[in-house]
Amino acid sequence: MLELYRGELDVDKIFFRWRKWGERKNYGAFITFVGTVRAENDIEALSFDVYEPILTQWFEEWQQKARAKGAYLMMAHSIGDVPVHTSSYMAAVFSPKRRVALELIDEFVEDFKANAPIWKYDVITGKRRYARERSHKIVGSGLLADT
Amino acid sequence: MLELYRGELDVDKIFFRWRKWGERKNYGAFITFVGTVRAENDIEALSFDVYEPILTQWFEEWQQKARAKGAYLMMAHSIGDVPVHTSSYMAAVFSPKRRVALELIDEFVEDFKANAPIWKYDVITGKRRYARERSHKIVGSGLLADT
Amino acid sequence: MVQVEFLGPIGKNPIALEAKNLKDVAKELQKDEELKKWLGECAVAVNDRLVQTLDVELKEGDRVTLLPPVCGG
Amino acid sequence: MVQVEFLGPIGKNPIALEAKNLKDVAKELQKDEELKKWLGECAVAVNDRLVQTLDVELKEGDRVTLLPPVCGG
Repeated sequence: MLELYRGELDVDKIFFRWRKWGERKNYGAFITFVGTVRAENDIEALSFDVYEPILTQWFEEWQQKARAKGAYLMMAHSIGDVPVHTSSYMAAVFSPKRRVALELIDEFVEDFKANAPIWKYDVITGKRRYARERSHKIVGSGLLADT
Repeated sequence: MLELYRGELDVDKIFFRWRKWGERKNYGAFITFVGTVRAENDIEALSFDVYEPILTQWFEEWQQKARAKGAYLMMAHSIGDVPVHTSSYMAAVFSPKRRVALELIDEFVEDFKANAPIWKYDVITGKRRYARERSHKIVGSGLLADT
Repeated sequence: MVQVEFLGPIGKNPIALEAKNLKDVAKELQKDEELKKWLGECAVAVNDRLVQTLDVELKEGDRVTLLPPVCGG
Repeated sequence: MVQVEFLGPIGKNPIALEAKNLKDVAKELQKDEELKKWLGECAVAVNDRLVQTLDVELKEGDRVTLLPPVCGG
């Protein structure tokens, strides 16, 4: 399941809900990744734009890959401002056994970073600045420049 | 930090405590692995023996490896009986960035399974039965048979 | 007419264009000096599906979306 | 005398042996039919340090520990 929230994530509440779900489903391995905004470069917060239609497709394709391995994915992400020391991103994998879960969390989080349609901004003295140097071109970028 | 508990883990409480610790330390990536007892083979529970002196050394060696990469490890494990659908094992990695955390959680959990001095028993109709077929010889096993 | 939308940091309002295919859209957008720097690094979706080629026919009402470099998490 | 301890499922009480080194311990334990099946699959620690060779001298009061196959988690 994919969950989007305005502002910071309530990590403990989401963790609890996901965990209880997995317990009922008899999954043996449950891995969560939590991304927290670090205090660095004088930022007050990070801020995010999310394009939900394509994010949903991206997520559903991953969910199908996970299901084919008997696993299940969850993800939560923030929209808008997320202050330093709070969390903007959670991902989770459930699986009967550990090996599949350990491999999936790695592949899923890496592909998320590379291709999920989310844009990050540093917030400094109240102003948003696009984090261009930390951003990644989606696979197939540059099409419209080639003619 | 290594934590041992009699019986099942209070996963949400441990997660909350670890998470808050990592938040204060300004870690950006926090990954947890939770192992939950699956209902299978008619077991009522799993049961564990732990040899703490060698487990502590094993954990401290991993902690040093983690620190050398700027990361930090946490682990919690149960001693004694852990009923079906409750959790016996939690591991966590904190690191400034995701890549180190994703690699460490995999290596740490796999080595845990292979070498941590913990013995597992199925509990069926109240009796403990050593899970011999799921157990792994520690590196260097068999020394005393070779003379 | 097709609608062209610019996501995230591009910060530009949608525009309407006459275009039979994605090549027409490319040619039109390349005329905009401000957009030029984005074209080389944007992915493209047609009706919310990412495409990997310019050989895509467009019909009345189709939506073309430009996705600049991403960084979730 | 050295103390030999048996962990987890071996389910045997500690025993005291006369032994100058780990080879002596091995020879002694191999006499116990019940233990024989465990020796091939146990790791060995001396004073709570895992060892990888039988060439380990022992002194009065040392503790030798047998660790059968493990399965945490």
